[in-house]
Amino acid sequence: MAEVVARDIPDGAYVNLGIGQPTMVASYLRPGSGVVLHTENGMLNMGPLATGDEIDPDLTNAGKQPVTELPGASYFHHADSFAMMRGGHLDVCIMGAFQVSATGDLANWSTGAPDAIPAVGGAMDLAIGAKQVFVMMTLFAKDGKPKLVPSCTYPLTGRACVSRVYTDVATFALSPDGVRVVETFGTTAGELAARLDVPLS
Amino acid sequence: MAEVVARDIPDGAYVNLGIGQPTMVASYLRPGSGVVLHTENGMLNMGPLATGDEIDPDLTNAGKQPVTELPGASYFHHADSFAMMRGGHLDVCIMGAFQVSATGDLANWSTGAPDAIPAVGGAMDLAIGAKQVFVMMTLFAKDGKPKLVPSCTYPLTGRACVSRVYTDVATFALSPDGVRVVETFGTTAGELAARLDVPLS
Amino acid sequence: MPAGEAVRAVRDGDTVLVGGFGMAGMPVELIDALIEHGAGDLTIVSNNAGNGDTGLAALLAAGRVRKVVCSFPRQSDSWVFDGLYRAGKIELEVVPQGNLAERMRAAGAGIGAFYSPTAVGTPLAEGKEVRVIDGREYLLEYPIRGDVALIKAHLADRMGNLVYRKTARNFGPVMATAAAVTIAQVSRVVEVGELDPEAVVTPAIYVNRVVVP
Amino acid sequence: MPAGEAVRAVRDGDTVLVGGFGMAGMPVELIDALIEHGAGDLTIVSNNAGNGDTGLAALLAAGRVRKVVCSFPRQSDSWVFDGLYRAGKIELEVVPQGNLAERMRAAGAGIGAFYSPTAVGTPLAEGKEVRVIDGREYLLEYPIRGDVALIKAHLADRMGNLVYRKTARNFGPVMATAAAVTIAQVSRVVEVGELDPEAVVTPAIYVNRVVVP
Repeated sequence: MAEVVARDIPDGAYVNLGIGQPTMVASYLRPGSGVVLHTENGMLNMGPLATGDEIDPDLTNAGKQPVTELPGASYFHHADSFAMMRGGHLDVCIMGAFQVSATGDLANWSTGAPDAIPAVGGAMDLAIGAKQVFVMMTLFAKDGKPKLVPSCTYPLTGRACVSRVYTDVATFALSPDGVRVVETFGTTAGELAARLDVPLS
Repeated sequence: MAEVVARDIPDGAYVNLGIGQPTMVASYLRPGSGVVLHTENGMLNMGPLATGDEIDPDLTNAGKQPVTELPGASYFHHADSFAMMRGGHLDVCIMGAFQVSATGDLANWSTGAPDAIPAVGGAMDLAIGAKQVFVMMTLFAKDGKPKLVPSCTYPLTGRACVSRVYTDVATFALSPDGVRVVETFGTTAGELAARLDVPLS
Repeated sequence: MPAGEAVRAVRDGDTVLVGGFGMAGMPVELIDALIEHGAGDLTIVSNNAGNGDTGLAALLAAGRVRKVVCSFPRQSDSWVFDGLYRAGKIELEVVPQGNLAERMRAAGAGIGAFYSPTAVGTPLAEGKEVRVIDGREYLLEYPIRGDVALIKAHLADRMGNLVYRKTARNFGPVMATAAAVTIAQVSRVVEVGELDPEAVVTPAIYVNRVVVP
Repeated sequence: MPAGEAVRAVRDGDTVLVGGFGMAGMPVELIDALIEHGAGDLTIVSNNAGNGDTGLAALLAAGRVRKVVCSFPRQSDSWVFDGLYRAGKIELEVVPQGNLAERMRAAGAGIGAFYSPTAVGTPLAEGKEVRVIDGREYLLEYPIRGDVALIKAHLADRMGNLVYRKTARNFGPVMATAAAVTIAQVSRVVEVGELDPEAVVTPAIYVNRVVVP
């Protein structure tokens, strides 16, 4: 999935990779693509995860893992970092999700369980800020229910913000015209249409 | 007048000196006072006017005169500079004025003449931002009219913002309790009271 | 200045801004001194709500904190906060990280309030004023001011100018502008003139006390 | 990139943000190229409205500017602007300098509008929404966005990261964030890795074209 996402990132794009699965996209970026990674905690041109002697407690990604710095990097404080995100300057951000609606609503910060401790981090800022929001998720939850839905039942992170959904069985493009199947993996658009409540084109 | 003003600036204060007469206050600051000068165009710890080889077109004050840099200086962009001013971080700013009202209203940006081209610069930001606003002016205009007035007739720069007025004949302290004569030069409080429409204490 | 003397600025009931994103930029020695100092009934504004049993978590465990304002309290090792929260012993205000940073910036910059694009249409929009500007919805957000900010920087000069190291910069420069008193913990103090004026991140005007642990 | 090629981004009717405070930070060669380029009906946002007969003043004299948004048009040598204004040939919006900077910052930061403490009770408050917050009056101010920003920096690296020199920094970093296309005139371009990442003022994400005159 990470490889499929990486293929869709334009050369030279400024990209924010969310915590978890999206961080794996970095490994599939073509060398020389000129893609620049942003991390919300105040850095552009972040490098790969740090190992051994490279580990520096003052240099981490949004998931608080030690990372490295590439030549041409820059550091800035949190208000500047989120101004960059919220001002629409990032080309792409990639996040996980619990649910995505056919109209691009994103739910990825809370399951809405009554006893859960709420925690949002930068997800809502990323959702509304990047020019394009890509989601990576399995298409079906463990109980078999689809995660691409007519309308999210989980609490929203952002409204009408997702443009692409990358899943284990297919990639979808979302737009005001509806949901389009871009590519399938080991299944067909017909089979997907039968299992989803969302009209596909 | 500049000497009197300089005496009232506390050691270690962060101070903005307006264009014109206020810039002369710098010459009267006690060496070792630790007073740090701010200039709105993005610098703290500005030094004296530059002369000869010191002149650098990239280093000017708010009046666009070449200045120098003292050790411990810092540079920042315009939004950060005005955030510093408007956020109430400067201890004192010193400005000229056309009129000051008994309640501390300041008029110093426009005579209100119908054919004048309006121009405000940073005056309105300074007026509302500094912890204390000191005004330096002659007490009477060329036509003999007082410039410390019950209510400004010129367009306002800021409301209820001036705390001290330094003039050629007296220094006044303004507060919600009224106008107090702090010191006179070659005149008496009684003589001033006779010439001003403002109750003095 | 010794850390213990510096944190005496904190009084019961204060709002304290605490820098750091995870451990990067976390002023651990200042927090330890604050625990020692004993001020209580505090509101803590920080990105997280403490990890493990030290730093912020120890301050929480000592019962000194009435309320936490943060973006992400829940972490794998946030058991101290989790326990207090589930026991109803601590208040929580969850703020999207960008609003957290921008609301503190607004406090430092004299902005009365601002319309933010974040959280529109989500549960965190509840109770907030909505305004449509140029066809897009925004939420009205108010400044977050601190009585005291505790931050960590890399170097200070003797005037209080600060530079940071890498992503440990994070909330420090914003918090320094948003508090009445800013206390910076640094690795080392250098002479005035040793820091490059073009590279100073927090000008000395924002720094009241410097501590070298 | 040659200046002439870079400024082709400017189209008739555009809003162009022009850096500089007086001559410090003024991108004179880019303005000359813009005059040569010929785009007209422009709105120029800059602190001043041109000095003498060169730079912005020459652009105004060439009849390319419909409106000027600035804090201080009137100067001892602003005769070109003065003449056009008195002849009714140019519009003027006077904006307090802090609002000018903050409105462009808001544009770059995705803020929909903000409540500003400046100009309350003055003639420049006319027509603006007033709001009392915590007992203090504020005015609602909207973002100023540019189609193109023309700025001057000191050095760029090949990615477009910028550093400035002294008070020539002024409006450059803010304007770079507020325009769809930012063109920076610099003294010299260095290799990637030569600028200190801690001292970069404008990250490359904000810079679209770099010109060495």
